[in-house]
Amino acid sequence: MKCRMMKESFNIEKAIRLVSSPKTGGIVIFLGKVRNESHGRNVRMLIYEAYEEMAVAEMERIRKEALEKFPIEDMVIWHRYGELRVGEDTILVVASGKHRKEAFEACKWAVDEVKRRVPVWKKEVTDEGTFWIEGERHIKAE
Amino acid sequence: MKCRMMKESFNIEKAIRLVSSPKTGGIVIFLGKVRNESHGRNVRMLIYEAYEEMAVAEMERIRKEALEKFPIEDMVIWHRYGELRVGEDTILVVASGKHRKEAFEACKWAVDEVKRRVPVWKKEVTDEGTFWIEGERHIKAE
Amino acid sequence: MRIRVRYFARFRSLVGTGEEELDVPEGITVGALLNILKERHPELKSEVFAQNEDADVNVSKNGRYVSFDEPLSEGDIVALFPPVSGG
Amino acid sequence: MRIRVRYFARFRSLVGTGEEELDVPEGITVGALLNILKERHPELKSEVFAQNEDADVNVSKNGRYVSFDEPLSEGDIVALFPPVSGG
Repeated sequence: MKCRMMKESFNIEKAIRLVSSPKTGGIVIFLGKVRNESHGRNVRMLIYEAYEEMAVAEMERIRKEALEKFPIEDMVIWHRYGELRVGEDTILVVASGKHRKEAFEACKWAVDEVKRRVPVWKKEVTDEGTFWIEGERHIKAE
Repeated sequence: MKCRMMKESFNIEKAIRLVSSPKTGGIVIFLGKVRNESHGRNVRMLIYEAYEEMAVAEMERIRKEALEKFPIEDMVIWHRYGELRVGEDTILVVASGKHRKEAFEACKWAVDEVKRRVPVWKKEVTDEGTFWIEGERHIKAE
Repeated sequence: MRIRVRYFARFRSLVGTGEEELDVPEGITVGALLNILKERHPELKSEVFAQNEDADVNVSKNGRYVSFDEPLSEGDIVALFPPVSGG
Repeated sequence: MRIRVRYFARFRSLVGTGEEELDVPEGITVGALLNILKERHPELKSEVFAQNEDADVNVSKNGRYVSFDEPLSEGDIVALFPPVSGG
């Protein structure tokens, strides 16, 4: 499955195999992680909520658009949800191409699109309370 | 070891651990592979020769320059040598950062620098004979 | 006609439910539905429901983003949610 | 003084060895050494030893790229190799 929402951690080697063929010369991977700091607050954990069916459909649309827009060979887009601790993986985008240029461009573009379009929301559990992240805004959650 | 010339295949999970800290928000990875075609020729195998001591030293210089040039956290540069078949990994560059932008830029920059500076040479074994690759030139080998 | 409305993330907390069914006039648009929902859930009134950069609502129909002038049909699933923050 | 010269890739095949030791005048530059090596190994004569985009030689001293006016010292290791093609 090349586009997935999942609770379990990523098997990156498996994602690489999914996009590799004998024609592949370069693979670019973006791996997002939960970091311990956000806007000056000490982060303990992220809770990702998703509109799962739509999220998968939107990732599939992004993958399809990437394959049309860039001369790449293949792409994997995986996103995790649920409770994720500092250091855990959150998102994985893998783009394979004959050459590296297009793989870099497609990977970067797809990560941006996922962050802009895929219905997933982050709640940051910090030392100063819990905040919903909505685009650039942070809103205190009860 | 963050800069290495090696015969064995890459352990990508290990490379990721080497650059990860609780501050890490994004990791960008470039993985090069032997592909089955080069300038219209059907490639059977690549033979990489290296000036090993200098190659490692040059990779260390590239890593140090990347850490100065980009606000990234860490970088791994590994390169394989010896006989590599179609589909096998050749080069791995991993850049970690708080944010993805700098990780993408640093990874791309470092791959370009490795290809320009690190003393490693590729001999392509194709259906039409064996060729030394020197920058953009292909020279038939005996 | 009958449609389903789903709420996600902070909107789900605000409204107090993740899903409800509603009877709405035949051929109603997404924009008109939003007005009905604001009446039904006063806690949504302070949210900026607009189609511009300042908007803090996204609307999808059957799993696809739609604009406010999108007409609805029997059985459609409409979802309301804040700007996304995946990745 | 005595120095070591190493050859890599196609240059190693051309010269027929990967390494040799040479007695050279005290304080000789890399450029002067290259002329000596061209005399010693006529098979290198058709190679363009220059410091520009068309050059097909790289020179390192003790594992670092150097220019043709770099002076050499006793025990230095000079390597000659074609444009690289890693990655």
